[in-house]
Amino acid sequence: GGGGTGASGPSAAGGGSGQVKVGLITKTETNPFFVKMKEGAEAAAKASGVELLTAAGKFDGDNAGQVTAVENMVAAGVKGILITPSDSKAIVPALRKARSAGVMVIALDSPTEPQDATDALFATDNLKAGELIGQYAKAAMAGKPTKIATLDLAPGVAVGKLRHDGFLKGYGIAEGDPSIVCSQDTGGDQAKGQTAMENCLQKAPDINVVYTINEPAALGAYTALKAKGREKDVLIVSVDGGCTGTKAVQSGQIAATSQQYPLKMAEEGVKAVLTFAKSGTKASGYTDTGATLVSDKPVTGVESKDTAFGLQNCWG
Amino acid sequence: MTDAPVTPVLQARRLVKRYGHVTALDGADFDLLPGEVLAVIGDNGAGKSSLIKALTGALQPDSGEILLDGEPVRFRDPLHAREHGIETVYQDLAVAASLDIASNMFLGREVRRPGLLGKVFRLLDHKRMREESARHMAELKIGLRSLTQPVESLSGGQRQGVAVARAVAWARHVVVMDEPTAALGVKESGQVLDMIRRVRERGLPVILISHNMPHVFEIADRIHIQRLGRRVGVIKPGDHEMAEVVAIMTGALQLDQGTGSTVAGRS
Amino acid sequence: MTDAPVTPVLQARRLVKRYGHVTALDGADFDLLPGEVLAVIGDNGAGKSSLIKALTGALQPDSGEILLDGEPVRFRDPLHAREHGIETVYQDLAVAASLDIASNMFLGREVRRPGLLGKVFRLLDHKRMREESARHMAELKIGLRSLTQPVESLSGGQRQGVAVARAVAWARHVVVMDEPTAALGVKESGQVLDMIRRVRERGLPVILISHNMPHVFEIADRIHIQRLGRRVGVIKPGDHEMAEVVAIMTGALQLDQGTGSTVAGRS
Amino acid sequence: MTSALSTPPAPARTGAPSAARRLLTTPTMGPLVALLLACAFFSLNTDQFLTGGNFSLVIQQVMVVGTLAIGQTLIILTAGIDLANGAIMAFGGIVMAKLAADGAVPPLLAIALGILVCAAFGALNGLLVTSIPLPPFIVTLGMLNVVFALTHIYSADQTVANLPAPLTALGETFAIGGTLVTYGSLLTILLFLLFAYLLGQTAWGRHVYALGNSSEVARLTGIRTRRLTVGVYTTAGLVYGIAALLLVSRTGVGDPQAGQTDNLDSITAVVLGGTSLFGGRGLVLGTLLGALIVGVFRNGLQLMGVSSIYQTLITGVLVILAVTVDQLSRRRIR
Amino acid sequence: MTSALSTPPAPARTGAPSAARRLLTTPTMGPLVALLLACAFFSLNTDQFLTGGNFSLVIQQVMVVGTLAIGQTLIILTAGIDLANGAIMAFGGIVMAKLAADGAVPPLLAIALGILVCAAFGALNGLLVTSIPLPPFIVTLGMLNVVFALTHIYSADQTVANLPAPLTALGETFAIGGTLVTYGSLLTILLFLLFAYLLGQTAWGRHVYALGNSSEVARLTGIRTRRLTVGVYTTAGLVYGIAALLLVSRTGVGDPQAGQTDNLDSITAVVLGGTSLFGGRGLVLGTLLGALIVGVFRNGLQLMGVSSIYQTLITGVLVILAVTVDQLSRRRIR
Ligand SMILES: Nc1ncnc2c1ncn2[C@@H]1O[C@H](COP(=O)(O)OP(=O)(O)OP(=O)(O)O)[C@@H](O)[C@H]1O
Ligand SMILES: Nc1ncnc2c1ncn2[C@@H]1O[C@H](COP(=O)(O)OP(=O)(O)OP(=O)(O)O)[C@@H](O)[C@H]1O
Ligand SMILES: OC[C@H]1O[C@](O)(CO)[C@@H](O)[C@@H]1O
Ligand SMILES: [Mg+2]
Ligand SMILES: [Mg+2]
Repeated sequence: GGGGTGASGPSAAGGGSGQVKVGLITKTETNPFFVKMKEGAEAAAKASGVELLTAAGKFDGDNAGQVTAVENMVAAGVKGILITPSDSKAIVPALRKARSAGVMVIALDSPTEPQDATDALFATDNLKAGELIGQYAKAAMAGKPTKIATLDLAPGVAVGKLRHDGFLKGYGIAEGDPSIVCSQDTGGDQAKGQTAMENCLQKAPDINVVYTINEPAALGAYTALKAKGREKDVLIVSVDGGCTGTKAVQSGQIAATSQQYPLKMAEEGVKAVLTFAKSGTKASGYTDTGATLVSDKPVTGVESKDTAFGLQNCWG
Repeated sequence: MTDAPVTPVLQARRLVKRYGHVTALDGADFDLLPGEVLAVIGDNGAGKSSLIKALTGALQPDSGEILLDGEPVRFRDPLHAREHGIETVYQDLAVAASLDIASNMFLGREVRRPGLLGKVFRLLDHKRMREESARHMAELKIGLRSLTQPVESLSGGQRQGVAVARAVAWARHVVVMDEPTAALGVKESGQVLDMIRRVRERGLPVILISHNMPHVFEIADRIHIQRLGRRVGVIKPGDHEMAEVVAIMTGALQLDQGTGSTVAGRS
Repeated sequence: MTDAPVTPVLQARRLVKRYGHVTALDGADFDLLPGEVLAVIGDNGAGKSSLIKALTGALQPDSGEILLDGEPVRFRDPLHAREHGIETVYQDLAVAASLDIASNMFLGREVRRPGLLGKVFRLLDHKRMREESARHMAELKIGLRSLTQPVESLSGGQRQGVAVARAVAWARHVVVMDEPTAALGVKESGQVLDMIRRVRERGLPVILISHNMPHVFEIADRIHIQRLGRRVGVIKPGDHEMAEVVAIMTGALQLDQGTGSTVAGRS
Repeated sequence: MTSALSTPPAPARTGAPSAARRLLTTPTMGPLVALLLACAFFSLNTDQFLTGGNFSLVIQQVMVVGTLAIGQTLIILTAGIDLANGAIMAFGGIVMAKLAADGAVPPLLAIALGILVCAAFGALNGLLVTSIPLPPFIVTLGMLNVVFALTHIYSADQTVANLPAPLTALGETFAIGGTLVTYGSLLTILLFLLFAYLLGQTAWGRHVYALGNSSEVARLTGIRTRRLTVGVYTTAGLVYGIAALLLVSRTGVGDPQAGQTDNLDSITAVVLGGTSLFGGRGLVLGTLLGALIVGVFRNGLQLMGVSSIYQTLITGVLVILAVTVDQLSRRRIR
Repeated sequence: MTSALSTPPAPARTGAPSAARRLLTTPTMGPLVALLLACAFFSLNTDQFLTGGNFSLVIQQVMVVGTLAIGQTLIILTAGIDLANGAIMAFGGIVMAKLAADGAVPPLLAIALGILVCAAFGALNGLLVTSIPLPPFIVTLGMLNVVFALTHIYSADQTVANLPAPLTALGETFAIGGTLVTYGSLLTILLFLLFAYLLGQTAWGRHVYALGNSSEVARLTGIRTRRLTVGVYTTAGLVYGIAALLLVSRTGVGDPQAGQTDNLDSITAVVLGGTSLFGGRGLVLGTLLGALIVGVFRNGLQLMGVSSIYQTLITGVLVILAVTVDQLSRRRIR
């Protein structure tokens, strides 16, 4: 299949205006994570004198919006595109077209499937991020009987599934394990996270471990627990390491979080495009931008950093 | 009075229709004889419109029986009645506001181009429909400055004219008109009465609902008087004074159906 | 003919209103004298409704002048005209379909409960409004089985009755009625004519648009004849035959405004 | 002559003899039956459903959308529609949270300003709708994008936490017979009652229905339709401002991502409550029932342990069933 | 007597003397002016906008929503609305992709089945809408949830890649004067022309308009309104099936997440194109213009390097402006 090269209009390499252009396409424009990523890219772009174009999908999972953005950026004559794919498979043909028009493509945050559909990937290892908090929770519960709630992302978004699977792996249980008493989608949204937690508590009042897809969901869960007076005896773990979330770890609302580094993803990305523009050398392979377990109550057997470190390195 | 050796074209027996606790038809009878113009008169709310709606498939009576040429029928919907050659001008103006006159005249019976264009491509013959509409409208002598404007921009009377012209053009068995001249000017009303006469000449019976007594007495062969959801009598215009008929209609007088004479009624 | 030493209550000079390329008013003049019933007649599409809409603020004329008691006015909207005591029954039935009769009668002029409940809590006095409505409707003798049903469930004639009763109840200066009896039964039409007489007795002038010549000749003091967007003449019912007036209206005869006599016209 | 076939917006006649008939013919009957059926079903199928605590929870969960749906009802009654209400609420919430959290402004003033901003956007919608005039659908769709963008620009996408007490006061609870109820839930119920009163018992309410029946009729009858329309949109905006406060007090933060699906959710509540999208027909208490129906379904299915994708499936089916019950119950009465 | 004040759905009169007036009074004039203004603006402000390649791109970008909007136009003309069209398309796309990718079914059959499934959902909507009857808004809202869930259950949330050639054939290009155009773009344009023909030149089209004016009038005139309504929804479903194929061929995969905002986007295109949400008035070619307006804004703003949140802001403003131009241009003509 595939539509050949020319469909997307003007050839990208001849950017025309002289200044190097780089495009950044995020999943949404509503998640602080991507906002931070954009800021990082803007800073890096300014520092290196390149022009940054940005675009985003309308919701987490909006492939069509991202495809359109890719095409428009190619038409605008960008040298390289940095993208956090909403749908790891569905974006591939569009990226293939962009690449055959001479544009370098780097995935940030989330991989494509296959991974070599992009020139390079700068991302957190999301399975690993989940695994870290799973291991942490397991150790923190120290063999006590557990009732787990998982507050997930949404059907069909890879990051959500990777983290969820990673958490179970780290905890040493399989999908369908009887200790998982409630699983709800939150869309990574705080209000929806709160409602989901309220309902989980209604169903199983004795929940004592809560896995959350990201920190907004974790904070929603905390609010629900607090309303029930349960905030002290429930362990919440999450992923992100944003500044709001890290502060919540510091104050004990969240027990532990896997911190990610969106600024790094963006900066590295912009630099890579500049290098490509100057020397024609393309970035390649997977760069793990790292995930650090942040907690003020370390457990044995799982390496973690405290919130002082977390706050120094947080985003948002 | 209503006895005649011929089979009525359209008959109804003891029709009942209730809306919530309002009884619009309360056991109404009805007979239409071949070739006649039958006027239906009655106060506002007497159930005239409900009656003809029941007769033409526009509403389903709760009980009662309808006979067409002596055979029991049940019209599922207005189209069904139409397929039996019954054309109706409903009181609430059955015209499609945003369509033009020709489209309204031919709504549901559009003419396609001859040949392949029509058969395969189902292309409408706009020209022919427009010409025929112009002809029908001209017959009614309704002054129209444009045939292609949407009917919503016509005056109330002009819109009424479109509905009347359509019914007359298509009827093959019975024409029913619910206050067709209510919004029409003197000239236009005269044209409608002429049209009704011409329909009668074609041998088709006409049911005419009207509040205009001079019109009714001018054109009707028989008059069906409706009161409180029932037929309270059928008379011939020649046999009764206009004032007398009005009195029956309002309940001031009662009609003895046996003799055709009137007696003082309870109001 | 139209000369009178008194100042007309409502006057219009050379009103023009165009819709696209249709000219609804083509330089129409108009005079309403104190205390008179002025009938406005004309073919469908002659511009009668457009004329009274222009006079009552429901449409803005493209040009021309309107005078109230001799003073130039420009009604911004129907409310503005209403504030000057002009009440209108529009041809297209200005009733709110889902509201009941009392709500419609008092729409825009609701009565609140006396005391705190009304002043502070703005509570409506449903009981009083319902009672007054019942009284007004009873005056019109429109048979209604329920006062609290939404007007959309009333028969066309009943709905018309609500609009007429409302206008008569509220008018303080002029009453305008655009074909108020078109949908009404004989009895109900008679009631409307009675009402118009009573309004005249109250000293208020009435503008009555009607296609019903017997009605017009029965009640009008003067008749304004509208044709092709213009006033082609004003006559007194006593001075002319009905047939003659109809001929003027349709253009078959022409009226010489100087002498009041008619001459054969160009149709 | 004054018998009692009730009209949709007809006022309650206290002490009327036909109270039973009136109840049966009220258009909120359908939603009520649907709601009771759903409650019966979940009570039979889960132990936790039929408890005071759980009901209190459902009300808390629907109060934000429910309050938005009050404004939505007003607008839909005028034959309009509002796609921007969730976005306006989110902006109002961020405004009050940021102003109060920065400490620059006293909390109560911050709340007032947040609500005012919402009312101002409502007024802007109303002015645009009546200006040319423009279709409400497209005006509020455009406004949705504008306000959404403003929210993100103004908040720099930061969730605002650590709010002073007045902003979260409505999240506090009091006990009714052992069940904890939030002040926010109470406020929501009171708002519904207030608007039921305004729509059913004041001249303004009559005018709103008349406007929705036909704006031309309303105009000819002497109602200042433009002013009334702007007033309705402004009032709706004000109500969205209160929803913003309810949201902030419920979640304890100002969240720029809030409210994104609330436009359709609030329309759903209105329609499930038996109000016609064509205007002029409906009751605001029906909207309350509509909002509760959605909340009860979500809560009950969750309690039954239905997985979220099947919850979506079943909710879809139940939405259609609920409105079927509603329509059938009306038909029976007619 | 047969002069030429044109009516919205009036047919083109070939050779009529008043072609100029007809053009001026056509309701697509407003959207056309808005589109041309937008194009002029972007041509002046970016170098890359005014190129054949870029136009070809915009058409590719709007063809999926545009095709959905054809079905939406049909339904809105009947005074209905369809909130499920994007979801139905996504399901159709997954069905054809899964069937073909597994190799169990020949590609062309897979395509046919996918389109059929969409038509079946359209028919189901139509049956529900006409059954009790139920309001289209709520039927399609329920259906949106149902079909969304089915898509995720059926696909197990997996994007389906590696599709056989026929499923992506519409993504292939051919050259027109040096500009490469996809077959899909061509198909979309042809579909628009086909439906312009059906609505303007066939009896079926007249009936759709009449139904939208008033279903009671249509019924009294002897139109089988139930059958017609079901037919319209089914036809719309069929068109959504074609949109599904266009989507699959454009993205090269079957994507269970697709189409989630396409319901509102397609309604936007219809309304921007000058079609009334109250039914009975509008033209499908207006919808094409409406879709292009949105596409041109997005493309042009992106080319100008406007950041995405400001794109959202500006799009909101422009949507309101575009419909303002439309309404003003109509008023001038009246
Ligand atoms: N759809 C409806 N819902 C409720 N009541 C109705 C409905 N249609 C008619 N009615 C009632 O039924 C009665 C008879 O109405 P109908 O329209 O048949 O009278 P009519 O004789 O045609 O009156 P008119 O001369 O005013 O047209 C009236 O009281 C009316 O209010
Ligand atoms: N809104 C409108 N748009 C376009 N044309 C209109 C509009 N309103 C009226 N017209 C046209 O203006 C002319 C005068 O209409 P008007 O309604 O004033 O006539 P009328 O004398 O009241 O007729 P009738 O006796 O039928 O009510 C008619 O040709 C009509 O088609
Ligand atoms: O919504 C999912 C997205 O949210 C994040 O966790 C940031 O909060 C991202 O890493 C992920 O892609
Ligand atoms: Mg009648
Ligand atoms: Mg008139």
